[in-house]
Amino acid sequence: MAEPLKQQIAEAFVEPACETNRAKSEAARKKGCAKPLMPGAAAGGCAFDGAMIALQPIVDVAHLVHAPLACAGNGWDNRGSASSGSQLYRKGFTTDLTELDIVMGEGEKKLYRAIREVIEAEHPAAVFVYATCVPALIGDDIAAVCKVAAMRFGTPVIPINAPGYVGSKNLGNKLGAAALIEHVVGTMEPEAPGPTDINIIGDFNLSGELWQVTPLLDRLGVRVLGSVSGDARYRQIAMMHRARVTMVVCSHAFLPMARKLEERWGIPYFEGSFYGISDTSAALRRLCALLVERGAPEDLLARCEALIAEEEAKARAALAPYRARVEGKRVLLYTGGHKTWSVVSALQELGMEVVGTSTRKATEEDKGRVVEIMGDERHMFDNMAPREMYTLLREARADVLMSGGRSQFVALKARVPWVDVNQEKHEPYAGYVGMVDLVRAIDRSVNNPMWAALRAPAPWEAGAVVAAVAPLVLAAVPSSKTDFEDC
Amino acid sequence: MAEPLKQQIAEAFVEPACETNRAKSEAARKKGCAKPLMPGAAAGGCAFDGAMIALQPIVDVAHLVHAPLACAGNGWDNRGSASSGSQLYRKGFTTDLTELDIVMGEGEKKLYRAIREVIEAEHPAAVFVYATCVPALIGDDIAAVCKVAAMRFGTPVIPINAPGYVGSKNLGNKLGAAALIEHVVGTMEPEAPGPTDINIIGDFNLSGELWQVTPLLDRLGVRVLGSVSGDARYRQIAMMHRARVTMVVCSHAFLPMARKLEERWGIPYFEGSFYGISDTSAALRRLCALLVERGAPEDLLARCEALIAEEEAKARAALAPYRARVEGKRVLLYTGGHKTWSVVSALQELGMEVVGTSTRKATEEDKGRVVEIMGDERHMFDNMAPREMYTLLREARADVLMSGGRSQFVALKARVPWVDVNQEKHEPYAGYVGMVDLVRAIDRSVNNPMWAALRAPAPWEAGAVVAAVAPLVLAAVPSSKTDFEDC
Amino acid sequence: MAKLIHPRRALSTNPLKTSAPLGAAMAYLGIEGAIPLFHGAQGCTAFAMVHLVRHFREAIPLQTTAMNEISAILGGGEQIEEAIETLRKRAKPKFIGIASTALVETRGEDVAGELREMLLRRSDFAGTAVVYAATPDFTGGLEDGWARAVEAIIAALVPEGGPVLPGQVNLLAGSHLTPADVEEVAGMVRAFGLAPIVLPDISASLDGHLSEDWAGHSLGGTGLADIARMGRSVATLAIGEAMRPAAEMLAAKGVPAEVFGSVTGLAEVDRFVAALMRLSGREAPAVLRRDRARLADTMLDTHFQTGGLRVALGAEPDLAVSLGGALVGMGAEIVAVVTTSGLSPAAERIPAAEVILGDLGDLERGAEAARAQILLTHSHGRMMAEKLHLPHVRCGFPVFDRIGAQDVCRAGYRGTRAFLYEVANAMLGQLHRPRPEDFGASRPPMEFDHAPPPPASH
Amino acid sequence: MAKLIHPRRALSTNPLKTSAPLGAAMAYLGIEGAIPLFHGAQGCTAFAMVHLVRHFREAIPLQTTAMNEISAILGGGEQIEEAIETLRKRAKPKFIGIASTALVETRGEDVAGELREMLLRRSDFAGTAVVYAATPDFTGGLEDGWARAVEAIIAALVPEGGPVLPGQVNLLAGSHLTPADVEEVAGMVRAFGLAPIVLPDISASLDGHLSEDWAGHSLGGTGLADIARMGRSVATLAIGEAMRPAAEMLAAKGVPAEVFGSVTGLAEVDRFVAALMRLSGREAPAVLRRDRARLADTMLDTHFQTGGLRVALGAEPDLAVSLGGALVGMGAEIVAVVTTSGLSPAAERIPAAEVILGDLGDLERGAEAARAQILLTHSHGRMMAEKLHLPHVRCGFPVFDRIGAQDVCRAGYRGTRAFLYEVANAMLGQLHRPRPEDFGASRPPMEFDHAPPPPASH
Repeated sequence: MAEPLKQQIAEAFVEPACETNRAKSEAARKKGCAKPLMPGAAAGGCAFDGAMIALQPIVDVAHLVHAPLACAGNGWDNRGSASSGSQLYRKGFTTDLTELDIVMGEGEKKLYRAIREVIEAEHPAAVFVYATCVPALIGDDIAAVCKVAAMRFGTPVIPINAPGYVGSKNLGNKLGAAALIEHVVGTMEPEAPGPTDINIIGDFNLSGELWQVTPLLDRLGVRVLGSVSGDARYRQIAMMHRARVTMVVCSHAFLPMARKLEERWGIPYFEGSFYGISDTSAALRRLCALLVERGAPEDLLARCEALIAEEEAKARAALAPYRARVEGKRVLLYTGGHKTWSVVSALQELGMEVVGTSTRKATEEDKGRVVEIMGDERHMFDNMAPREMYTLLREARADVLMSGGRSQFVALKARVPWVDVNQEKHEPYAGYVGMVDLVRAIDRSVNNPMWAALRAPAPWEAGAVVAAVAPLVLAAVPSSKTDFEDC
Repeated sequence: MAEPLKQQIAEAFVEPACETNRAKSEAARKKGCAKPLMPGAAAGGCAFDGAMIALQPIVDVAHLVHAPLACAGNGWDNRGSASSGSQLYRKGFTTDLTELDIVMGEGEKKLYRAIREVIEAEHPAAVFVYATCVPALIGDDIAAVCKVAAMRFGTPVIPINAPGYVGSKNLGNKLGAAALIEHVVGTMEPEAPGPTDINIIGDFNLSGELWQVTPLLDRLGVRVLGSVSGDARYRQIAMMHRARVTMVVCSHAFLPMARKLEERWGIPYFEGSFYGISDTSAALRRLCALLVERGAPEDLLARCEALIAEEEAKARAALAPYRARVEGKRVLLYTGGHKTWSVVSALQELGMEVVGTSTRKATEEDKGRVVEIMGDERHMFDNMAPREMYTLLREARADVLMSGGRSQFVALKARVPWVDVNQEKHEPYAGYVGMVDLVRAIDRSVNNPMWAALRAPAPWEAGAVVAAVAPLVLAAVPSSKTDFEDC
Repeated sequence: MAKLIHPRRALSTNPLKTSAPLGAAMAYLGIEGAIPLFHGAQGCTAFAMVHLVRHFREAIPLQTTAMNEISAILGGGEQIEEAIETLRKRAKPKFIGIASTALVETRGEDVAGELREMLLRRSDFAGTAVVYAATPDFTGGLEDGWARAVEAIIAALVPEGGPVLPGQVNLLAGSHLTPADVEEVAGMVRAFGLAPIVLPDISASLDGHLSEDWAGHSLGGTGLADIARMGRSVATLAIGEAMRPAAEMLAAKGVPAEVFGSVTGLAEVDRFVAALMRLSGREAPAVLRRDRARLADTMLDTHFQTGGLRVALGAEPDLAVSLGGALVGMGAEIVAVVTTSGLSPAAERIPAAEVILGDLGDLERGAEAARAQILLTHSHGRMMAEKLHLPHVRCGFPVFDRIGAQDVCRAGYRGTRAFLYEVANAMLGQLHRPRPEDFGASRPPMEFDHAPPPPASH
Repeated sequence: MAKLIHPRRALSTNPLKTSAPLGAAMAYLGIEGAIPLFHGAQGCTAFAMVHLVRHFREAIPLQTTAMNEISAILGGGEQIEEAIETLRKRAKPKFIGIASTALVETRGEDVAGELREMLLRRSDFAGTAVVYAATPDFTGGLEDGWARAVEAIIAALVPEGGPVLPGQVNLLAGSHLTPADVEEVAGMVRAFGLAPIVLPDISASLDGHLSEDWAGHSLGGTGLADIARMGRSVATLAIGEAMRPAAEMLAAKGVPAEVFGSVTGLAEVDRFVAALMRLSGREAPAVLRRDRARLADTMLDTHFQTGGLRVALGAEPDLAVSLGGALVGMGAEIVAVVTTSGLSPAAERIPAAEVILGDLGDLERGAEAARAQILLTHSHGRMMAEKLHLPHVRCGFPVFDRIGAQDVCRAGYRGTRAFLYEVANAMLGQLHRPRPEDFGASRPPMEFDHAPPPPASH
């Protein structure tokens, strides 16, 4: 592994701003967050995957994967980040390294030519070049190629050095964000930076979730200047250093980036969430408070409160009709971070019972909050093996699983409703309106009559009963010569 | 049957302008054209069907069928007349007479209310009310209802009195056209009648055929004022009396209408066809000549010739590449009237051989023309029973059948290509460009490799041969221990 | 129980209904060597034939008694006799099924009586079975005509019962079943070792197959000898509420009957399978168990699309019950439904609050008002689908703007599975990418957009 | 013979190809009680798993040796051993199929040798069959990986032949066959009284079925005992050119083999049926004859849409030969075609003048230039279909934006019939009503238009 990459990785692991890390002892902290992977029992994406997830939603950039086919071929066009502008980010570009390229050591040359070709064909705002395992192994100097290409072709060419084998998806998120800080942020200036310009980091605008929130910001006069990476343009990354406040949305992995923005350009940041009514309100409050601290007009606070009052009332009114339909339903939550803690209180408010929550990826603070909301620790668990979860659900110890796609089929195969609250979901659940959509989705799922049909025994199984609406059996009446019309 | 209808029918049968009729003796002429139908061996639509076919393509009219369900329910939305404007004509309106309506004698009242409802809902240019068998049998006075409704609602309401049992589709065409003359033509005046305004009668703009021709007319400065009924508006029918010339396209049934236009308003007419290159040219020539006779500028003739020369050259150039592909193919033509005679010469010009043509619906003049084109009468036949045609085709005595939809499956089931040249076809074949489209369709059909596959015997049939590209059979080689990689 | 709504209007806009005689003709075509014969004016037949040809894409041997001005007044007994004579001469049918039309029924002739007398007189017609069903266009629709034809066949051709033939089962197939549906359901019966007599069996005649010769009558269908044995079956299984009267006629001959309102949907097919297990005394075969496990999986995969789906449905009662029921069972809501005929109790069993006995015009208004998301009806619905931007799953009769309607199977475990895929994929085919407008959000300032530079020179 | 075009460019835009290890994993999943294991970094497995899950909508038991910075340099023998140990403990698989990735093959380790030695040493692993295929991502695509896996299975698990087992036939199923295809083809073999051993049999594992329990390995698939008997079959029928090397391996063990480039299309299925007649010495059963007659009729009904149809096709070689061949046999023209791998002779047999070994970017350019009217490729093609306004028939892998890809059957008489309907209906779904503009015609003067009056008062 090249030296600079090693350094970057080490840096990513030593993360003072990471709340998990802060809670650790000095010694534990030095070991970093990486867990050793167990062959035959590992799950989850690699660092390259993480880098792609973080950056690929930047819409006007050509994302070029320097790799044999699998990395791009198996990995492109698989997420639902929405764009209001360029669709370039949805295209999959790769150098498709072949055996010949590798044997002949043609990797760097091919990359250089591919950069030229993609610039000529697409005129992108920039080219992001993703390093992967094989080029790293054969020692391609991607940074050097990018540098030469950028000079030669007059287009920014940014090396994203996160080959898969160096670590997890989470690490890849960090390495991707680090590349932005190193190569992009601060390279352009906005026309008219304003006192209410902000950065939003860690929202991917999945199915348009960002747009469930930006109308609220619009009404407050708050402008999203920089974004990583929902519906973001390259220029927005380049101008991030001029925002007044950074909000990190539901993502520990992006904290280092926010910290760098604070260190280098003095931009304060906070972590917040747009999932759930109270978290959305809290995020808006915090945002406005920080903006006022940084010079925005004082009345922003009052306007924010008015907006919150209005929107919360609207949302609660919209939620009311669903109470009777979801009340008493038992929810099993299985997802990382505070993404779903955010909705727990909202679900409880509607009379739903959260019977269990995973604490994977959760910080101590997260855990504390769960205890606070749920009363005790009994319902917290760390990882749950698929078979174990299947058994729990098959025994009907929960009415619905809310999780990411990975456990989808555990629930479905156990004949239990499943609501997607992760990155692959097809509905946006952010902000006040999103909360209503989420509850509507839960209602639609748990009250589908299909579940009862699926759980009923097959005709050949023990316990199969004659259906409630049995077909009428006409007794044979050979003696009664009913007078049927005889043509 | 009401007296006025009887009279109309009689009038329709006594048709001096009909060329078939002209050729008959006085006595034969008085018997009319109706053939007695044989129960169990009758085919074809009824008078109501014919009236609908003639008038339904008038686009901005509400076509209201006064009948039990079958007449409209089984008969609407089944033809491909195209509109450049209103889509109202594609809607099916009916009084849907029920047993109760009939028993209670509510037919007239229901019709009146239906007229009101359709006017209120659709604001049509006019309502055409079609009489059918049941109301005729129970004695509904449709004409009276229409009259009252028209006065009351301020919208023209035209009775089309052609109940199914009075006769054939052909008769219905005539009765429909007669209703236009009686109730519509002459009721409105064009803003600026011109010396090159014409009527086109009998083209239904199927799949846009009219539009294959109107660009030619546009280039000559000829305007289609009146049209029955392709892409026609009600106003165009009402203004027909101001045209200078009427062209009757491929339709004996519409001759009475043209004759009435001549008798009442002095508009000369001619029969012509836009199928085939030479017929298209002939029609344009005749049209321009008649217009000049009626006062159009003399130079129209020269411009017409120039246009014809240019378009014919273009068409022949476009046809040339198909010669090799269709040359020598034997065509069986099965359709009525001169619709297809028009294309015979064009097909022959491309080296195709017309091995037979039906003379159903053909006039003596038509027949004479066939003899002229084809050399003798040997290839003419009147009707051909499906089984007979099947046998002929199954024995491969023709390479392609060109006909209407009725014989489609005779050809297909005999594994012989079929080209639709009738009203249900999905491609327009009119004018010069249409001729190229037709030949392209023939090429596509006769040269489809599917036919050979279909005619080849099944694996279990006698004569089944091993396919040309047989799969490689590897001999079993138990002794030669080929050294396969063993991993 | 749905509330039946009879719209108070005189005008029908864009008919949903197809006429009863056409339904009878379709049922008759499910008999071997059959020619359906319309007793009416030539036009009725021509319209029906075009309709049938467009749907099945087959030559349809449908004939007419060709009533004219005179016979329409004086009665058409002679026309029938002449028609039978002609048909026998030309096409040698084994079976002629007569369906009356409005023209004849308006006069109220005793056609059935005349026919009986004529057949007695014309012993030379003995080689051809002739059946008559009263199917005036002004009463009911296709489904009713089909049912009347089946009843007429049973009345005329099934003698009183005799010794029971073990394993023989009558399968009365409703008009809402496609040829592929009939084949699937009959296949399920056979899978239990039972021998079904399917009446009518359009799976053998209207399935779309290329034969080696031309015939002027149906090729395939229920054999007359089989029909004659129906009184001796172990049981009658009737698919569709419209088949109930026919099932009752067979019950009167000694054959116990069960009516299945639907064989689409997991629970509905389970009920049918349970009956087959009872009748046969056998366990369900492995292939059926596998089919059920696959359907269950399909339900899991498709319920994301069907859950909460707002459906507009225009279909005859039995079809509406079958497809509507299957979708409601998957969490969909039938927000607008129009059916054709209130004669059948099935109309009230369509799973919706209100059912309109009306036309596509009613359905269009209802679908728009209720913000339906998908349309299920026959091909004539394509104009409203286009106008309301709804995906359109074609079902019922006629389907003329797609090919292979006769091969679409929505019955049994396998058919239900295909149907759920069809509906889910119709919805997936509509999905558009989210746009800021959808949320009332604005686009980022133009300033942020990248203006492509002129191509770099190198 | 098509001319193979290798585009001269460094950039691949919108990959058509799926990686070879994924293909191997898919093949391994067709073995009973199997867990595929990628020898590579964790990410390779995660990507492949997501891909497989999105297509099949099933939990996929795919595991990884989880190579890291250190093992990537030092070699991963230990990783494999540890992975097998863990998998055996946790999921009790009967079979572990290892596929290598680019990461491992770049170093060029002798994994096969190490594995052989390790398995000898670890006799406690004996209850689990372990197979290894070299499938570097940088060579070939899914089809090649699948083929290598099948070859590895045969090499490792099929002993030398013995006495022939009458009626037993090997059916080598190519990667281009869906589970439904495999079921259809195997059903045809069974219809002749033959007993096929299908390798691999994804119709029993990836068909989408709901089972009664959770398993960490494949449920269903080819049994290991069956595989062990493959050397004693009467014959091998290989579907797809990519299965030829595997067929040759079995031929070397004494089993004569036939390779069928395609089982889609009338002539192609006829050829397969003829082989079954020869092998079984039986006549074709009635149901198959009926299926053929139906297909013939479907050809008649659909040729109006397929004749002259300009097709853009993006698929792996065997799939391109199958679907492209069937369409060309129906009068269509493949005007733009891209395939993934030139390793198979099938690439040259795709019925087109030129075949590009490229990506969807190439296909998009080609389709636009050649004015294609329809697109056949996997789900990633949807963007180009949208851009070029082409109807898009989804085929191959992955299909993630429609449900039920595993249940789409395009093989055999029945599958071909469904495929032709699918293509014809895709075209019919596109038809727009003719407009005057289409012909360069003008609209009638406004003067003729009816201006609706205000509603009449009454």
